[in-house]
Amino acid sequence: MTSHLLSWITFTPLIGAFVLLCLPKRAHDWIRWIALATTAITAGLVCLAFPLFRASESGFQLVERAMWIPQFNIQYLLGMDGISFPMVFLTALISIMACLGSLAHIRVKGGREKEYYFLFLLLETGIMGTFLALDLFLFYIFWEVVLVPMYFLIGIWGGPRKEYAAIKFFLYTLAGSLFMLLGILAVYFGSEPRTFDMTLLASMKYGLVFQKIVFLAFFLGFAIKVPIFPFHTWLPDAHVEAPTPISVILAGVLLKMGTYGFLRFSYPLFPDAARWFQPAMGVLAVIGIIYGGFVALAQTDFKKMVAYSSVSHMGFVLLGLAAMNADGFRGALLQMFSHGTITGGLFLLVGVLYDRAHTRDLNDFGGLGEKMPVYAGILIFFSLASLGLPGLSGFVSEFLTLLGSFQYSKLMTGLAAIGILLAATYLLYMIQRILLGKLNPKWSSLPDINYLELSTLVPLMIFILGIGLYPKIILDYMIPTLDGLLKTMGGAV
Amino acid sequence: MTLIPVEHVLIFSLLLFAIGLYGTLTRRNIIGILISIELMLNAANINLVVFAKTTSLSPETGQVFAVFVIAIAAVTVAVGLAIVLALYRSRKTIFADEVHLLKW
Amino acid sequence: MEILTLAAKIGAYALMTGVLLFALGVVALRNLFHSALCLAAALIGIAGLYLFFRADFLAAVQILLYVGAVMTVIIFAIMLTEHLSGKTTIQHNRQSLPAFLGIAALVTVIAKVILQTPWPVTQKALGAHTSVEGIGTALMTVYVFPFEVISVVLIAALIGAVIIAKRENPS
Amino acid sequence: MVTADRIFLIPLLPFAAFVVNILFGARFLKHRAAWLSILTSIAACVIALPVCFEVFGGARFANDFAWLRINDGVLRFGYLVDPLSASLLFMVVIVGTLIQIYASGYMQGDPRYSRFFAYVSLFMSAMLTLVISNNFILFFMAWEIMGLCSYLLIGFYFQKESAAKACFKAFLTTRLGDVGFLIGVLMLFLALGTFDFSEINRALALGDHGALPLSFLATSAIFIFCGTIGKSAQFPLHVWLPDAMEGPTPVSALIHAATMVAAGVFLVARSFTIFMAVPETMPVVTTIGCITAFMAAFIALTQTDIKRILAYSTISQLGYMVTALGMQGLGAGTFHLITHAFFKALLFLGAGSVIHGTHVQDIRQMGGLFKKMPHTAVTFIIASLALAGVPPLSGFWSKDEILLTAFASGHTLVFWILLLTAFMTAFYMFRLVFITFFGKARDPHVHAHESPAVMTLPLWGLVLGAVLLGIPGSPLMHHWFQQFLAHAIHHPEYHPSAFVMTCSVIAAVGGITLAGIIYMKNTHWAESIAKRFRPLYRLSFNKFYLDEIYSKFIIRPFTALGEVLYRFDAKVIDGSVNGVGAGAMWLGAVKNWIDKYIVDGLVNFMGTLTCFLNSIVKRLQTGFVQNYLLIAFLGFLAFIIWELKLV
Repeated sequence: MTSHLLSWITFTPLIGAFVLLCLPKRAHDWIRWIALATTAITAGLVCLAFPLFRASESGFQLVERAMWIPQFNIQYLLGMDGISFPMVFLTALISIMACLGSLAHIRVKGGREKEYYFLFLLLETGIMGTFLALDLFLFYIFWEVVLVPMYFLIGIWGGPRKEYAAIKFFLYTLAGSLFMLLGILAVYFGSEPRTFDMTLLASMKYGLVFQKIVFLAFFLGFAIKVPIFPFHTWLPDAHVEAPTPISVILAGVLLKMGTYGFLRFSYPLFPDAARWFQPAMGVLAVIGIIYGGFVALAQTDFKKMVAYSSVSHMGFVLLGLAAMNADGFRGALLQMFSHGTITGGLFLLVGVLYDRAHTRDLNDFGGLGEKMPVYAGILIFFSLASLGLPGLSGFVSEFLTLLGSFQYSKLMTGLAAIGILLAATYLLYMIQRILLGKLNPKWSSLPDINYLELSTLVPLMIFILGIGLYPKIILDYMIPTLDGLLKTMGGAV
Repeated sequence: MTLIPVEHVLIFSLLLFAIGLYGTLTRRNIIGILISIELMLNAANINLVVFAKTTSLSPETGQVFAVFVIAIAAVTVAVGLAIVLALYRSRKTIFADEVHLLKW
Repeated sequence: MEILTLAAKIGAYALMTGVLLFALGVVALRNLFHSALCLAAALIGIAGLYLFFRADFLAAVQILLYVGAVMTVIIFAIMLTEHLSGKTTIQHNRQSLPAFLGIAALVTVIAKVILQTPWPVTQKALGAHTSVEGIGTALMTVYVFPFEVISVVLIAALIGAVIIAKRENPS
Repeated sequence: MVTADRIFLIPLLPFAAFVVNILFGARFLKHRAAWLSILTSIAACVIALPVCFEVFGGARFANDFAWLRINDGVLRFGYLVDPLSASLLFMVVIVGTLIQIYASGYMQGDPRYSRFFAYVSLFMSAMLTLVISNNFILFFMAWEIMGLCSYLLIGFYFQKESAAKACFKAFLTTRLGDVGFLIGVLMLFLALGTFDFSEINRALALGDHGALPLSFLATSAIFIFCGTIGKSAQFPLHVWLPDAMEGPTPVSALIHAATMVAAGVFLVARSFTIFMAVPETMPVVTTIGCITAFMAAFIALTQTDIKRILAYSTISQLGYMVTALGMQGLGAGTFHLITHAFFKALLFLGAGSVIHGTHVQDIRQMGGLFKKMPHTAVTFIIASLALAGVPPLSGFWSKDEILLTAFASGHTLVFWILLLTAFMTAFYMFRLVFITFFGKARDPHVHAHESPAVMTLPLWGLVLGAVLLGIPGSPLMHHWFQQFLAHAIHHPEYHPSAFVMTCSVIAAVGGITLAGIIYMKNTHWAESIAKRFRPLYRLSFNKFYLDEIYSKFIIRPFTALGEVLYRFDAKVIDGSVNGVGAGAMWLGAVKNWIDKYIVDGLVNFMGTLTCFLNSIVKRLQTGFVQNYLLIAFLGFLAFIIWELKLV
């Protein structure tokens, strides 16, 4: 099992999905438990990677290589390094939490659990594959595999405007990935000998013009996924309409695929173009941070507010990437992880409230801190983590990002700091409207958070707190790889 | 030991087949059709046995295939009759020309 | 010897003629029950022919399987649907004539082919003995795969027949 | 190392109390929660006080561990107990413990009793961490967590709309300063390549300003000072502190008088070498401090809420300290910080006792409480005297040091402003004292009673500090405290001046006397003065209209921008996306027409043709099995005949 660990990690959810297909539709309990067990087993497999993964090395490890389509030199090539390991771990973690969240939520939504969990597990396979594939062609396939279950998960189990949101999400991302496909083909035909192998492609040199064009093509694909400022409008719709666990996956993991793409492909393949586009990326990042913050401030819909806060926070990731120095990269990767856990938790909390009150209108609440003290505590915890309170993981990543970007551009960092302030504003404003003040008598009978919901949140809290108090544990896994990447880009570590 | 010419046997089996085919094509009763099919199968069996002896193959080959055909014949009858019964139960008829739901 | 041979020859031709007559009976008789009986007779005749060809095992199988099992089933089915096989109803459809013409053409053509073909075999070969052991060996070695497939088909047909013929639940 | 490592326990013990209380407090501990917090706090005292005395004797403790890799270096977290942090540590553990004991009585019967002590323990933990932290990042982390505790405790009675608004305002306002602080720290890192206090001090002492120009360092210092402006409620970000009085009174005493707000001053003291390295930043600090000190004292003159008066007094005194630091008076500023913590905490606790006894906060409803609440009244008056600067109480010595610094360093204007402020301080404090404790009871519904011993004993404990703590910094001990601090960082020292002392005493006694005359003898004078100086009165009463100005010119445009951008997002950006969609739909419609009439026409024709042919061929489909069989047979026959070339 350990010799093909990455394949097992990638395809265990798929096996689970097919096991689900063989079950009768009515066996709800079996379906739920098998889905949960599958995500748990996948997470267990990811944990198996810890002793095998040598954190101090920068190259790809646990590589699996097999020829797939020899005519085009397409390989089945999986590998893990300090960039993908945290992401894979995050995926496993968030998947379990989302699956646990689904246990209560999808039952409420009424049925079709078999299809739901099947698509859910398929989605997990797609994401895992995206994070582990080192062959561009394989990467593209996994990238698209993610799209399809997501479309159905939003379109079938979503809110009132689910069809619109699902189609918008699908078309947006598909448009982006088409550009990416063009880029991939360009790289393929530009390589000698022709290959999709990322490890070989990274060592090739391309002309600057070629680099710029292909970088732009990749950029569109990734930027839509992140999402970066002008391409972000699918996000609020998709997040708001998607069922809670799917919003969690969307915000927690899916967005990271975009920024992961930058780190994995755009930067090592086109270092010169990356440097050329550096100011543009920085500007877009800062716009995203401030713009997302302001728009989040104007929201009255809880979920939409969290969605826009994602735009703002992912802006920090981009800012760290744009800084192109050691601290920036570390901050960006750590921010990817911590945003995954924090925003995932926030969406779960939105779901908890929505399941009880059936509304998400912030102005409709008030004084819930009295009725739901545990919920209030957890909501405050996640909000504080999101606004970057020191001692929680969001601070460390934002601090490192700012430290990195400050070495690149003082102005941009200063503007991004406004984003921190905005985050505090909209999050506290949200807390004030939901938890504080007089209790709206309409909600006087809301029950507090239950143990199932608590079980989805507590592990996330442990990670947020753990990383916030002692970030070295996770950063030690990331740093060698990121430094290696920086070296290949020709920068000083 | 026997000394009848192969041609004669073949002509015999041809006639048997023809009779079976006529029955298959003309009998209205589905059981009748099935019976006629049995005739045709037997004609084929005779040919298998005879041909096996006239070629360089080992003579067992023909008989083995004949056994297979018999087995398939049993299958045909079993399933066919089951269909007949089901048909009879649902439509109260076993005449092939009265069952024409798929007509234009 | 000569006489014996002649007798055997005559017997063989008589058997063939008989089989053909019974076969005609199968096709032509109005009463389905009678035609089933005719079929049984024809099958027994064919079994006799197998003996004549020195295919003893096949003859035995013919008798056991066809006459014993298949015929029983057919007669059961006939009895279950008896009132439809009465004498009053027309037992042949309207395409007798084209069928007859086509078949006649077929017979002509094939017979011509048969008679024109130079059969390479000595007449002796027809009488060559085949052992049951040989058949068994062939079934279990060379033809073991078709043999197994046949058994699977048989099982499937058995289950299928049961399910098709089963009375629907009144649910 | 053994002595060193127990220092880690100082902040960790209260943190443990926080964890236990927040997880199990409500369900298992209930009223015992207070004991847990108090015990850990006392334990921290027991560990910290010997350490402090060792430091007072000349020792110095430091220890650290790697926390994070930044750039190519390592950020190490740990503690640094030097003279500056030892003095703060001394103050925090004592004041903190006394206030917690008081709070266990004050909060009696509150449904969220354990939650309260959990928060307080977390605060203690953060404050202790901040005091002994050895670098700016750990400092900032503790700083922010204190901000969080402040937020949670201000909003402790969150059912009250005003409390909910106040905690929001407090957090955001301080956060504004914190962002500046963070930027300043980042700039500092860029200039000097380290966050560590000792390393920064060492580098700057050697005159090493890093690779970047000095102005960069100066900007960084100003940004760091933003943190002070936010946290220590300096002008123009002081508006949150009066609102913060919505929290329970012990919280106001602990966080918003003695410790957290003083942390801002501590920040300036901590980064004093930076300010010394770029002296051109000093006037900024002095100006801000001076404006704050005067303005807050002026506002305090007319307030009627007992806690708000004290809050403005706190702001004013913090301004004092900042002014002192701005004039390079590290010793003076820190000295006042320590003494102020004791008597201001005492004042707040006294006010809390009054509120506890009367259940009102408006001083106009009080009166004649001296007889009903003797312990409270006596301690409160002692503290007021200390604040007013009456010798030989601690406030006199520390305030005198600041005035001396201003006078001797040549900041004459500052000196007079501070003196005026001192006069106003004495006046408004005794206005409060006279109205509250003397005269007749004004409101018949108020039935005052003395607070229980668990509340009055800490008051007396603090009185000790308020009376005695002035000695170590006074000329009586030859400014031992200032010289002790000066060990660490060089700063100018001045000889005591009789003129300054006289002025100070006159201002204090004058203020008290005037208050006595107006509020004891001729109460109607207050009215007529207010009428005479109407604009000034209203300016003071309405707090210089700053809240209104902020609301109109900052908050509203801010939220409006949010709205506008949201509409922009929905209409323009999303609109353009939908526009592309609509365009595609229109193209689709055009194509649809072509399809319908041209392509479809062809297709329909084909269809008709097929139907016609079909009507002929379909006759074959008889639905009659044997028919098909016959046809198949005939076809086969034809095939054979053709194949055998018989035709």
